[in-house]
Amino acid sequence: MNPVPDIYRILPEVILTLTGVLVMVVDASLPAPWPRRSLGWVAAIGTTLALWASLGQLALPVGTAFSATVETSPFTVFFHVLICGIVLVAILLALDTLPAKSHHQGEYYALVVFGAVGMCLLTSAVELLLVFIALEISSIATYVLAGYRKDTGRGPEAAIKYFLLGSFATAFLLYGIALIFGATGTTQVYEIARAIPTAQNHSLVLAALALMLVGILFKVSAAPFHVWTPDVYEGAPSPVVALLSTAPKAAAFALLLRVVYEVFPTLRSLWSPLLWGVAVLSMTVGNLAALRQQNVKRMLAYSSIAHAGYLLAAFAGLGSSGIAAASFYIAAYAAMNVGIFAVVTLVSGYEDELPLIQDFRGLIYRSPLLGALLIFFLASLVGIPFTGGFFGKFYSFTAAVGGGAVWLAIIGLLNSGLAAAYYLHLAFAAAQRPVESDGGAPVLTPQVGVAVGAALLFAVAATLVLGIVPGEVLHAAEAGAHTLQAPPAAAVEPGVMLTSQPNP
Amino acid sequence: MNPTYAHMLQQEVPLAWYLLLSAALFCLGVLGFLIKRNLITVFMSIELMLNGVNLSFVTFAHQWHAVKGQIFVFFVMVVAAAEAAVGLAIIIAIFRARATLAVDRIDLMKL
Amino acid sequence: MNESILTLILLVPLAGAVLVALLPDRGKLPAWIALLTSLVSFGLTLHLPAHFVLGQHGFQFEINRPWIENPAISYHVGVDGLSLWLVVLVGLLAPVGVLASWNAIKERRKIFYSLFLLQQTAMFGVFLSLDLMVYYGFWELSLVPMAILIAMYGRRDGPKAALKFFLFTFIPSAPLLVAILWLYARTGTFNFAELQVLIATGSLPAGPLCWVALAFLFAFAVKVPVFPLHGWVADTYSEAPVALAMVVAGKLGLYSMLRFHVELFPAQARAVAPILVALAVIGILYGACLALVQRDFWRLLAYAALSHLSLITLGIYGLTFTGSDGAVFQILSHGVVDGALFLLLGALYDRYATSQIVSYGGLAARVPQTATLFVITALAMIGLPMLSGFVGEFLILSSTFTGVSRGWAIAAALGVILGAAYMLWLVQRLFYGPPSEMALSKPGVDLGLGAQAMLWPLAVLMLVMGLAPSLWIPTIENRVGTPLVKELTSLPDHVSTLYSHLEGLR
Amino acid sequence: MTILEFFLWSLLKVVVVIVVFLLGVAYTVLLERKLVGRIQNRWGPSRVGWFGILQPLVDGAKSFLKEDIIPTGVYRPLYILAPIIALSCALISISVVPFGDPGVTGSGGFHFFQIADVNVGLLVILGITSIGVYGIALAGWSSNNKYSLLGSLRSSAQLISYELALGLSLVGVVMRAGSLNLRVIVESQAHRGILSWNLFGGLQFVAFFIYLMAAYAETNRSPFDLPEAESELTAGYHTEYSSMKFAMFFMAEYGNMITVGCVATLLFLGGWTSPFGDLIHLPDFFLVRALLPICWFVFKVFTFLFLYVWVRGTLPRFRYDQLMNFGWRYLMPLAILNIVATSLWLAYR
Amino acid sequence: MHLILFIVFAGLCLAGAVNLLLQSHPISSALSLIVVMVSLAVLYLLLGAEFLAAAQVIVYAGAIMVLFTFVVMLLNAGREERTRGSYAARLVGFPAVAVILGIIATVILKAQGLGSAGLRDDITSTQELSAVLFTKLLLPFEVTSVLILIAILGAVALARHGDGEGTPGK
Repeated sequence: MNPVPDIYRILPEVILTLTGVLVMVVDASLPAPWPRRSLGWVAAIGTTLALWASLGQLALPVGTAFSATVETSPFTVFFHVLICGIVLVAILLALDTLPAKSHHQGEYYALVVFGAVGMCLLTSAVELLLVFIALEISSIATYVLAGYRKDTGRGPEAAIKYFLLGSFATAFLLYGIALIFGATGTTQVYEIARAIPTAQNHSLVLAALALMLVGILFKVSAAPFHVWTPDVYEGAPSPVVALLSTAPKAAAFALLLRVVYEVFPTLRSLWSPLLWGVAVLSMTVGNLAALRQQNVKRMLAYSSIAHAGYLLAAFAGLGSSGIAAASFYIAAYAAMNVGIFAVVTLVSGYEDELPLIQDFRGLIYRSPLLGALLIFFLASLVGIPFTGGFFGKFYSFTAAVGGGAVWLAIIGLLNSGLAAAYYLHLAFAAAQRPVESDGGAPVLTPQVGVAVGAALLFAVAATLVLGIVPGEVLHAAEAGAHTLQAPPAAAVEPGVMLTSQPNP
Repeated sequence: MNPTYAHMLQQEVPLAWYLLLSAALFCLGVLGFLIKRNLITVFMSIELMLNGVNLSFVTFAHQWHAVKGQIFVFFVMVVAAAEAAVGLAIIIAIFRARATLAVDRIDLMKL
Repeated sequence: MNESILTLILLVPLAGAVLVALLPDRGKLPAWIALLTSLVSFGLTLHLPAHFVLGQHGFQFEINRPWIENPAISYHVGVDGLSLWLVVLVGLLAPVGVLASWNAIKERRKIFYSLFLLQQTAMFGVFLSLDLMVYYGFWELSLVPMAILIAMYGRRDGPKAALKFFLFTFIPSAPLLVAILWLYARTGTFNFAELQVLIATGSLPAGPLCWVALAFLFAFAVKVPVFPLHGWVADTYSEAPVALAMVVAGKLGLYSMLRFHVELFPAQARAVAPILVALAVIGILYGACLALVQRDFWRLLAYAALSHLSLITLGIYGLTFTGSDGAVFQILSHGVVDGALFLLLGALYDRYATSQIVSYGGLAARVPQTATLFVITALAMIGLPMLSGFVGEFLILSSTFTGVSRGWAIAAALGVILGAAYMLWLVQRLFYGPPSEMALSKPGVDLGLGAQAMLWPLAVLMLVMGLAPSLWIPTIENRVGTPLVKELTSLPDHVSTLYSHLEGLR
Repeated sequence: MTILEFFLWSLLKVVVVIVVFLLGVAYTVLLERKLVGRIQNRWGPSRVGWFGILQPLVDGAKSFLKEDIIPTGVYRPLYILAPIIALSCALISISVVPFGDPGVTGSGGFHFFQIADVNVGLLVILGITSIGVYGIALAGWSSNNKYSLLGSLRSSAQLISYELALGLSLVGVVMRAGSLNLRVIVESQAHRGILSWNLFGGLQFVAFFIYLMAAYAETNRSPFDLPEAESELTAGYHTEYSSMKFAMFFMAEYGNMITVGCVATLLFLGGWTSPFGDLIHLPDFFLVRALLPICWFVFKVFTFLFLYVWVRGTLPRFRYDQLMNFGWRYLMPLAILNIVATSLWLAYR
Repeated sequence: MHLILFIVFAGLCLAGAVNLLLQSHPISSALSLIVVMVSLAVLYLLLGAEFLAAAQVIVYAGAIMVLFTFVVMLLNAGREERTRGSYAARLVGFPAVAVILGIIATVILKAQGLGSAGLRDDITSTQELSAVLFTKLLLPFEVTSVLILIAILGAVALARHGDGEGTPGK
């Protein structure tokens, strides 16, 4: 029997849910004209508690709960902490950047927190049913958030594109799950993994793998399943993009890791070249497209596609090195991407008043702090040493080289050289002396409030820590990788198995 | 059941047929997603895909005598309902902002 | 002290950078802090030659601490004769650079000095690190402050030049990283010394190793730059703030070639040496010719640098013992001379706000100090005996003549003569002849006290280096790679004669 | 019993039930007109036949013989389809209702008093009712008339909203019976007569109240008859309909009322069982065993219909926002509370 | 019997699905989809999934599709226009879909031991279903509440008018 009460294994999710409900209820019961901003602090505190609770889960023995539907292991804790961290930063960011007069703030925070529930669960679910529901929770939350600027026309447009393509992808994932269920008779991850080698219909398993990969790759916006990304990033409000370009992606990557390394480890020869191709395609397409963007958010959207490519390179790594590298990369990517979108939010404004690269001209003269931060995060995205981005790429490509994919590493690094071009285009635009005669257009000087300051501080600190002393985080990622590799033997009591042999 | 008319009920249908039907529905859904030009019908195509998948689940549940498959379908329905609520809300928001539902007119953001 | 001195050298400018970044941007405060920091770090670098043990093989002041467990990156730093004086040179140029920007940088001083000090750290890091990953880290890091500052303070189109500079040097470092990773995947270490032994003992497959060496070389060659890869130089030199340009010029790439190509992959280096020698000679001539026809003195300086750096490359890839001695010495000399030139031209540019040579003329009477110093520096650069440029050039040319090929040596010497031509012509056009309109219209303000305080010592240094190279040469020879290089070529007689002559100068 | 016999018997059942059901519909209309007349202190129909007893037949003949107008500009296929959907849904849902004691069976376990005994009978009724929405929605939309459209929009929204409360109100009953089978649900309240009815003994009066409210709304009946509020929308979704098509909507509405009454009877009022339960032992004649339950059932249903009419004659109409608020803010939470309370109670017992 | 029912309803299903694609009016498409869904419910019944069949009708046909038609009516969406984009999509779409279908069909036809379904198969009772649902799959069930909550919240947030807008629509 499991000595750990089941509830401990989902404690962070429970805390987040309660926070969300609290925010929602308070929001509904406050009279309309009252400001909702303080609800953001409630959400932030709740997220912090959840983060703390996930850290506390490290003390639990690795194992599953709720009839082997959810797992706690260093792997899940790693992603829980990551996601909670991202969400915390996103909330702090929103606190200062959401329009003050908005009556939607309460809903916003509730959605963010509820979305976090889904993302967290997604990383710890070991039952595909739960995976599916968690994925939907996080997706629906982000669909809505993406369309939060309703009055511009772009907001709903982003939302509908995200929504339709996201649901489309979900259908593929679901079909994959159906087929794997058909091949093995179960949807529990460990049971599937055990059943696959002896599965009667191997071709069903292959089809299932392909379909599930399509679904997940859509979610992580890897080429050729990336078409939604630029439009969504452009149309969604920047604070939301900070969230949705990182947290759901992190969760989806966790799912991808789980699927390929835990469900289909025996089919490595199949998915590895597939992901190789997707990785190369993603980075190349992402970078080439980003080169010609004038809109900062679109550019960063393509850059995030490219980063998905670099990240996928880690999947060429053998065994736990690949998992650890991928996990680490996600953390590094999240830190810098949240950071850069925080800066973009402040500079461009919630309504995207200054969306173009040329609008960023002379930023460092207008606001030295923001300019410097922008350049710092861009440097990290480029992969300059002593920033998180460097070690992310480093581990990813080390894993790839270790797994024998030298060409992948070379293509990847050349790509990151190419990527430097557009990142630096923006960075140097920001560093450039501003044009004196601006035609009298009022240039906003962004104010950095306490909450945003904290958010930026977190992002900078995380990026630097990951770049200078990545040891600890890498340790955590490796510990997670090891637990992901070895499925607990007694995940399910054999007596309770509800599946039986197929019809003769 | 009365044995006298039981023989008429003997004829069985191979499950593969159900699966083929499900695949066909799924693919028609994909096709619809690609060729339909109205946001609502595109969304309907997705629902069609989900329905195709559901049929697969039920069929496999029958094959394995595993209730899980059916429960999965149940959850898919719930999720589809939730998606429909949100999706249609988004569509209404789009319509308010742009006064059109034509996919090709939803093009504020293009290269 | 000896254990932690290298760490201190690395940390002081970094701490200065952080301090500048944190304190408010008020008046000259950042500049003062930067000056103080750079002086302190210069002082610290002087500790190295003072306590360097001659004749002791291997690295000194070495620290090797594990940093990251997997992959096994360790904080491994140390100096030998090769890097010792380069570190001092960087230390020396730092306060000079700060002073050079004292008045030139008028806005956003905080960012400027902070990045300047960061650049300082990165350069120290490159010269000191003996772990390939740490080295790579500093190597890449050294790009960033430079690029940003070019973008911020570029004279005309900063961002474009910065982008060019960055991409030219960043993209080649991609294969470099892959090569490093490949080495690590094969050997499990990033440690320079261990890798050197492993490669020398032939425990790695030769075929891929050849590619790895090429990847290393490619990255360095762009940074130096070697002839066909010099596209970024002219723009960078004409856009970069004076302080940055003088600090950076060429040193990193040349050092890396010596340390991480010739010393690490001797066999592979020997294989490609002929090509590089050829490219170097072409570079010398090409640079000199282009320098002759430039109208903008920054660009002239850039092509002159190309020519000189190619000469040093020639010295390195001659793969003779003397040649590499000369190369190292020439790096030092070029650092000082180029620095001084940048300062002087920067001063002119500050006064007259143009870099068109045509606009100048007849300034000697108006700014006598500047003219004098410029002439001294130009002569040092040309390689006039008794000045610093001579020793290195002579060592390189003679070793090439004897050890490599007479034809190449003669061609290279031709380049040196061309060098004299464009430098002297530049002096003539700037300072002599009839005064130009501009020279007449603007008040001739000569060098300030600060500038003099910088330049005279540099001039003296040029003289000392020319007169007593033996102060430096023994230390330079005391380098890790020496025995390996020695095996490649035995010293020809007359070179050793010259050598003893130089010894005698001591 | 051969398969052929089975089909024939089933067909017979279907025909009989439909005929009776339609007659029931017709006389419900009459009942309503008479009752409302009385409530408003007038006679109601009284000319055709004795006390107007033939009035429904005449009405039927009239609508059958009137000219069937299809206005220009309607979306024809749907315009024609809509009343068919509405009526067939109303008719189909009666098929799973057990209206007599199913203990009385023919050979081979053939049920006489229920067309189909489905395990999830309750869900079937709910499902078919929910399909019925299309009839109204499509009618309004295809008519190409603003009043119709508004009426049908209102109606659809109302139906969707109250379906939730309706479904939730039934959960308590289902929990008590432990089955979705209507027969089983009735049998679970058979033994102690009125005391074991869900309404009283089962302590489901709150659920019954919710069900009642939701049922009124579901059938678009007063006080929730906004979709056809004459004063605002002419006649709502069937403004453009005439003659037989109109009659079909009419029949569908009253059919739904009867179905709703049947469900209420089955779920809350003990179905065909006698209110005295086992207290009174009846003579064990076949006829008594077969017919008396049917009588009880019909009596209960008509009681329920009486309530309908009574409410219609008494209460004023809601405003639309009040309607929505009532459904979402009061009935829904109340239904959920009821579920919680019932489950607690069941767990406690 | 089973065979006949299967053929009839599978045919209806396919016809509905194809009609969904062919119809240019959203409401006709919606009705076709309803046909598909109801036929699917019958197929579920044939496969012994009684509860699901009912749920399919109630949830899909009765709730989701009502919502769809409701929105179509509300927005009065007209016929869709055929545009260049759609032809391009067809050009890519048809082959791609054919490939997917081909692959899946091959996989299914190659699969062994799939068995068959007849009228005499067991019907999964609601009890069995709920026994698993509330024990083994309790957590997913509970988590669904968050899903629904978020859907409600999202729909409300989206459907409400924006902050700046005092007047509905534009």
